[in-house]
Amino acid sequence: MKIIFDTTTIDLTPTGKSYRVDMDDKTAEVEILRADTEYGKLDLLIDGERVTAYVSSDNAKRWVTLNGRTFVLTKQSGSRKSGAKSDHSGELTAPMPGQVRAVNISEGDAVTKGQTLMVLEAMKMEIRIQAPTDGVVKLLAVKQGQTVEREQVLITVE
Amino acid sequence: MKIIFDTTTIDLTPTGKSYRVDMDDKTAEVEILRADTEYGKLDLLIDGERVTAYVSSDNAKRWVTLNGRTFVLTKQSGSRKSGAKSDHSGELTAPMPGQVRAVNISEGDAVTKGQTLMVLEAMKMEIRIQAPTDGVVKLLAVKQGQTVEREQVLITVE
Amino acid sequence: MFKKILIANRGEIAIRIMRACRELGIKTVAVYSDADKNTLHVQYADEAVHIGAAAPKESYLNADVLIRAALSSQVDAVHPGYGFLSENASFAAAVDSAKLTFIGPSAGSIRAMGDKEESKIRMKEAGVPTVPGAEGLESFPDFEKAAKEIGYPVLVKASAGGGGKGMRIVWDADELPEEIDAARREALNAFGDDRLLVEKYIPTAHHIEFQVFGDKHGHLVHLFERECSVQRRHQKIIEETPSPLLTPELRARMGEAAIKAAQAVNYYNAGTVEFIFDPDHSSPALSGDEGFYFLEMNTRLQVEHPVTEHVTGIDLVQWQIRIAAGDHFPYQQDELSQRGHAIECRIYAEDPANGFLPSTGKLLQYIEPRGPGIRVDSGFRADDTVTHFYDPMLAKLIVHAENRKAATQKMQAALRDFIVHGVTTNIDFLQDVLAHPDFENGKVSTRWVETNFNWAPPSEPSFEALIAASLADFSVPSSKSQASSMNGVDPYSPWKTPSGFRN
Amino acid sequence: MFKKILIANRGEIAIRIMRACRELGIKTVAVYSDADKNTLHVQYADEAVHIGAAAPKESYLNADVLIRAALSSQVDAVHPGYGFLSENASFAAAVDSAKLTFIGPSAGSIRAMGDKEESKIRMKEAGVPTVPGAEGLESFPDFEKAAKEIGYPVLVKASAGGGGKGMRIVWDADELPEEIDAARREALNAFGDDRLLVEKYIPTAHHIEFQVFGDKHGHLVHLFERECSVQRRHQKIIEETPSPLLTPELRARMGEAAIKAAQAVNYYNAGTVEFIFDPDHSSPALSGDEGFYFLEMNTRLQVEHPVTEHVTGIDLVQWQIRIAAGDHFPYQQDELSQRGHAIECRIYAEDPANGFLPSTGKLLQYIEPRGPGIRVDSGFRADDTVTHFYDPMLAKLIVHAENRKAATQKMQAALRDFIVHGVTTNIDFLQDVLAHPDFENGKVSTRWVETNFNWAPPSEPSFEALIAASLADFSVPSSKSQASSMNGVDPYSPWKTPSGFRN
Repeated sequence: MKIIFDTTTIDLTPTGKSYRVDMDDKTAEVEILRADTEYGKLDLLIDGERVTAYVSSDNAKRWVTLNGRTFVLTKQSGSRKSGAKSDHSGELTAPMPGQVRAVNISEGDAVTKGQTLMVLEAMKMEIRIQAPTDGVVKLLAVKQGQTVEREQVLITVE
Repeated sequence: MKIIFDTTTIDLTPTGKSYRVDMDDKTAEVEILRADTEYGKLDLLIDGERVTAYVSSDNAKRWVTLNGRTFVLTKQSGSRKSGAKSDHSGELTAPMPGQVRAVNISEGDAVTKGQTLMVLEAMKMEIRIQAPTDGVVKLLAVKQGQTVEREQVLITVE
Repeated sequence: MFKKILIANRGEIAIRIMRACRELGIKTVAVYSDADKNTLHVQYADEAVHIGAAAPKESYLNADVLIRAALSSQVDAVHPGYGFLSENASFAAAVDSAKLTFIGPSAGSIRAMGDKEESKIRMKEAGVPTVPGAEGLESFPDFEKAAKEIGYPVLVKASAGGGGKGMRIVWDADELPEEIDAARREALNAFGDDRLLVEKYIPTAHHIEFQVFGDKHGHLVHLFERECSVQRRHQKIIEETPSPLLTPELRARMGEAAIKAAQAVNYYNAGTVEFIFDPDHSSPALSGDEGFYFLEMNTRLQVEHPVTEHVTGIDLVQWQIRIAAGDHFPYQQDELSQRGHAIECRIYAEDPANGFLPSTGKLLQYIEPRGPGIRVDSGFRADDTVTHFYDPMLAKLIVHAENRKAATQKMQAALRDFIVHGVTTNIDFLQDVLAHPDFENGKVSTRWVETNFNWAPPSEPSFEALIAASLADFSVPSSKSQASSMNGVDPYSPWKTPSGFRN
Repeated sequence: MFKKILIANRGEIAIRIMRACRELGIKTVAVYSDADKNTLHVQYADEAVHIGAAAPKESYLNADVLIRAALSSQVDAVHPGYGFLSENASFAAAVDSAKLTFIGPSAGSIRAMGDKEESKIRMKEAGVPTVPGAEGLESFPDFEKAAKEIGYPVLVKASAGGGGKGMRIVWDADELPEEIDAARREALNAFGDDRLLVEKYIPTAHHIEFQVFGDKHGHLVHLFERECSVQRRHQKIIEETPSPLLTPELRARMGEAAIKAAQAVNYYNAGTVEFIFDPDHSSPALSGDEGFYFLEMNTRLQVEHPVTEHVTGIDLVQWQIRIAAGDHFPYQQDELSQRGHAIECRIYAEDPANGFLPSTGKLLQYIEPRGPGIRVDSGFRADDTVTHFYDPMLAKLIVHAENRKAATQKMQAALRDFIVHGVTTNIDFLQDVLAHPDFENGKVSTRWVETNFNWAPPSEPSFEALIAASLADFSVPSSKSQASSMNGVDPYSPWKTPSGFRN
C-alpha cells in the first residue's frame, strides 16, 4: 500500500513477519519490534539495525523524532490540500500567533518597501510587518486588537 | 450512598457542588477539584484544606497514597469475602511468593516447636517455615520445586 | 522561619520555588490566571488563588490583586520569581507595607539598579567599569545627539528592562526613531515604564555575569560567573559555568567588581551583575581597561541560576528564603568554589527556521530526558497547551559533569532524549550549536547566532523517519485526545498486543 | 575507546551503564532472560540479545551464553554491573580469553579478594586491621571449634559472597549446624561456590566502606567513605556520605588503609573496601586499635556508588569504562574532596511489616519524584511486573544537598512524592527511619533496624485516605489494564470532564 507524505511516496509491502518499504530508489526490510502507545514510541528493526522513533499524529500531520531530530510530515489523502500553498508574494501573513497591536495603513494606501505596515505582539514581543515591495495596499484583512493565527493573511500589497 | 472498606463504612451524600462524608463520628465537606486519570491523582478540598491523593484500583483493592503514606484498602461488596480470614493457627502459609526449595517432613510426622519443616526460596533468599507448636503434620499441601503464591497454605500442623 | 509563602509567578520557576519550600517545611500558595488554571504550578502548591485574566497586566503584573491574594491566604512572605514584578520596586514596597516579607532585595536596591541611569552613575562612583553611553534622555533630539556621540551601532534599552525585552540594536541614524518607539512600547508593556537609555553596542562581546548573594547582616559574596553568550533575539538560550574564557585572575577581579557593584546599593538576597566582556579588547572606544564593563544588575533570581547551583553546590532558592527570614549566609568567599562544569539549555516553543518566533499549540507528546547529572526544571507535561500569553520557554535542561567536554556530551545525549511534539522547538537547533566548533572553542559571542551561524533545518526527513511515520498509523493510536480510528482495522496491521514485544 | 559494550546485567544498573556509554558515544548491547523481554533496560540499549530462561542460573549467571552473546554482537568489552557474575573471577578470565575487555579489575584481583580467606591473610600482611575470625574451615567440627574460640555471636558468611546473601548471624552453638547448611545453600545458589568463613560478630558495629579507584598504570586513589549502617536482613537500605561519625583524621587513616588493601591485590577499576567500625571501641576482643576493621573488598561497582559520585563530582561508571580502555585516571588524591552530603534510599518491593519479605505483582502506579538534587536510578515503570526471580529493588533514590540536614529534608520530600501501587514497598518505613532521632544523631548501627527500631505501619488509614478511596471510584478509571466499568454510570458521579478543573 502507498502512503504519501508531502511529496514523498512510501510503498509498504507486508512480508509475513516484517515489511518491505520502497521509497524512490531506496528499499528496506522493516520489522516492528515494539510499539508503546503511551509514548508513541516505536522500536523498529530497519535492515537489521535497531531504530527507535517517537511519532505523534494530529489529523494529517505526523510528528516524528528519530536520533534526536524532529520532522513534521503531512500525510496526503486522495483529495489535495486546499490551496495552502499560496504564491501571492504580496500576501503578508502572520509569522506567529498573537494580537494586532497597531495598524499603520488603510486599504488603498501607497507604501514603500520596508515600511512598517502593522505591528503584531505575542509573548511581550513586537513583530513589525513590513512592505516587501513598493506598492498599494489592496486588502487589509485584520484590525487593531484582533487575535490572529500563524499564517493568517493580514495584508495584501500589490 | 455507603461504601465499606474493610470494617469501615463511609457514607457519601452529594450536596450539589460537593459531598458530605460521614464516617463513625467524623464528618467532612469534600469537593473534588481535579482528577487526573493517568496518574490516578485526586485534588480534593476537605473542609477547606487542599489534599492530594493518589488512588489505584485492582478489583476490590484500593491503593491510596496521601501525604506520602500508602494504605491498601479492600472494598467490601454485598457478598462477604470468602473466608480469607482463616483462624486455623496451625495453618502455615507462604510469607512471600517463591519456590519450595526443600520439604523436610511428610504428612503424619510429629514435629516440635521451631523445627524447620520446609524451606522456600525467592530472589535468592531462603525462608524457613518452622513449626509454631509441637504437633503432627495433618496436611502437606505442596511439594518440592513447586511455585507458591503469597499466603498460599503450605502445611497444617495440629 | 516562614510558615507559608505566596509565589507571585507561574510555570517552572514557581515549581522550583515550591520544591525549596517543601524541603524547608513551608506551605505554598500558587496564583493563576484564567489561562493557567490547569497548569502544573497550580497543582504543585498547597493552595491556589485565582488572580485574573490571561493577559499578564490583568494577573501576574497586577500588584494589588497579588497583595490581596497574599493577605487573604495569610502568608508570611512573597517570592516574586523572575520576570513579571520581580524587579518592580513598587511591588517590593507594597509587600513590605502589607507587613509581609518580600523574598528579594530591598525596594531601594531594586530601584537603584532598576533605574539604569542611577545605577550607572553609582557604578562609576564605586569604581566599576561601565559601557560608554548616555542616560537621562527624553526628547528624540537628545537620543539622536547621544547616539551620534557614542557612535553607531548603539543599543537602545529600557531603563526598567531585562530579559531582552524593550531592547534594540540600532545600526544607523535612519533606524533610530522607529526603534526608539518600538522599544518604548515594549518596555511599557513589559515593565510598565517606558524610559530608555543608549549605550555603545559591541558586536563581538561576550555576556558574562556574576552571581552575587548577600544576607541582611552585611555579608556579601559572589558565586562566580555564568557565560551566557549564546543568544538569539537578545535572549540567552545556552548558559554555562565556568566560562571557557576567564583566567583565575580575571575571574577574581570580575568577582570583586561584582561585589563592589552590589555593595554600592546595599544589596542582599540573590542578584546578578552582568558584564559585557570583550575577549580581545579590540573596541577602540574602550581602551585602557581589562575588557569587562558593567552592563546592568538583575536584582532577582536569574532563569539560569541552576548552573551556579550545580558548580557551587549551593541551593540559591533555599538561601533566598532563609536570608529573607533573617538567617546569616554561612559561607565565606574563600569557602566557595566551582567544581565541574554545568550547562543549561533553554527549551523554547519557537521556530529557529522562522526567526525564532514562538510556536503555540497543544503538546501532543512531551517526554523529558532523565539520568545522572541531568536536571529538568519545567512546568509543562503532555497534553498541556502552549499559549501566546506568556514566555514560550517549555523547560530548562541543565547538566552537570566533570568538565566542559563531558557536560557537552551529557547535554547532547539529553537533548536527543527530549521529545516534544505539537509545537516546534529549538531542540534541533541547540544540538547543532553544541556540535559547532565555535561552541567547542568558546568563540561564541552574543551576535554569533545571527551573524556566524547560518542554521537551516535539514530539508528532507530521513528515510528512517519516513518509515517510522508510515508504520506508526498501524501501531500507535493517532493522538491521546482523538479517537484512534485507524488502529486495529487495517488488514495489514501487524499489531495484536500493542504494547508487547512480538516474538 | 570501545565502539560497543555488552552489559551483562539487567535493571537499573544496566541502564545506568548504558547512559554512560551513550555520553561517551559507545553503542550498547543488552541481554535479557525470558522474564525481561519487555523491560526498560532492553529498550534502552542499541541491541538486545536473549540469553535464556528467567532463573538467573540459566541466563544472567550463565557465563558461556554471555560470552557467546558478546562475540556474536561483536562488542569490544563487557560490563558486568553488580551482582550476578560481577565478582566471578572465572567470568572475568573467560571475557579476557575471548579477546574482549572485562570492565572491572583483573581476574587475579577478583580471585584474591573473592576468596575471603586469602584476602584476610593478605590484608594482615599489608598491615590492614581485620576482624578476628577463622578461615579455611571445611568440616562441621572445624566450624564448631572456630566459633567457640572466637566466641558467640559469630557471623557465618560465604567466602564468595556479597550483598548479604549466604550470610547468617549465629547467636549460640545450637543454631550453628542449620545456619551453616542454609548459608551454604544460599551461597551455592547465589555465587556458585559454597565455601564459608566465620568471624566475630560485633552487634553495635557501623558499616563504613571506602570507594577506591585505580587505573591500569598503577595510580590508585580513594574517593572517601560511605556510611551504610541502615540495614535490614544484612542488606543496606540507606547509604550516605560523608559518614556523620568520622573525623577528618580517622577518614584519612581509613582511606590510607583502603588504598593499602587495594594495592595488596594490584587493584584497578572501581572497588570498595568495607570496614566494620565500632564507634566506641568497646568490644573487648578488639582492643589496641582505632575501631575499624577490614571486612571485605567488593571488586566491582557498588549499588550505592551514586552518593560518592555526587559528593566527589566524579562519574564512576564513565571512568570504569575509560580506564578499562587504558586511560589514565587523571585526579590525584589531593585533588579529590567531598562536597555537600548525599543520601541514597533503596526502594524495595517488600513488606517491612512482614519481615521485609519481597512483594511481587504488577505496578498499578509508579511515579518517581523529581526536582533539583534528586536522582532516581531505576528500571521500572507503571504496568511493569515485579517477579520473584530477581532482586526486589525497584529504584535507588539519591539526593544531594549542602549538608546532612538539608539532604535529609530533600530525601523526605522526595519519598513523599514517590508513588508505588500494586506492590508493597518500604517507602513508609524509610520515612520513619529518616525521621527518627537516632538517624538524625548518626546512632544507627547495622542491627538497629532489628533491635532498636520497633517499626509498625499505621494500623488505621486516615480519614482523608478513606475519603479519597471512596471518591476515586467516581473520578478515576479503575486500572489502566481493566475496563472502567464504574466510571460515568454512577448517578452520583460529579464528573463530566475527568481531567479538568471544575468551575
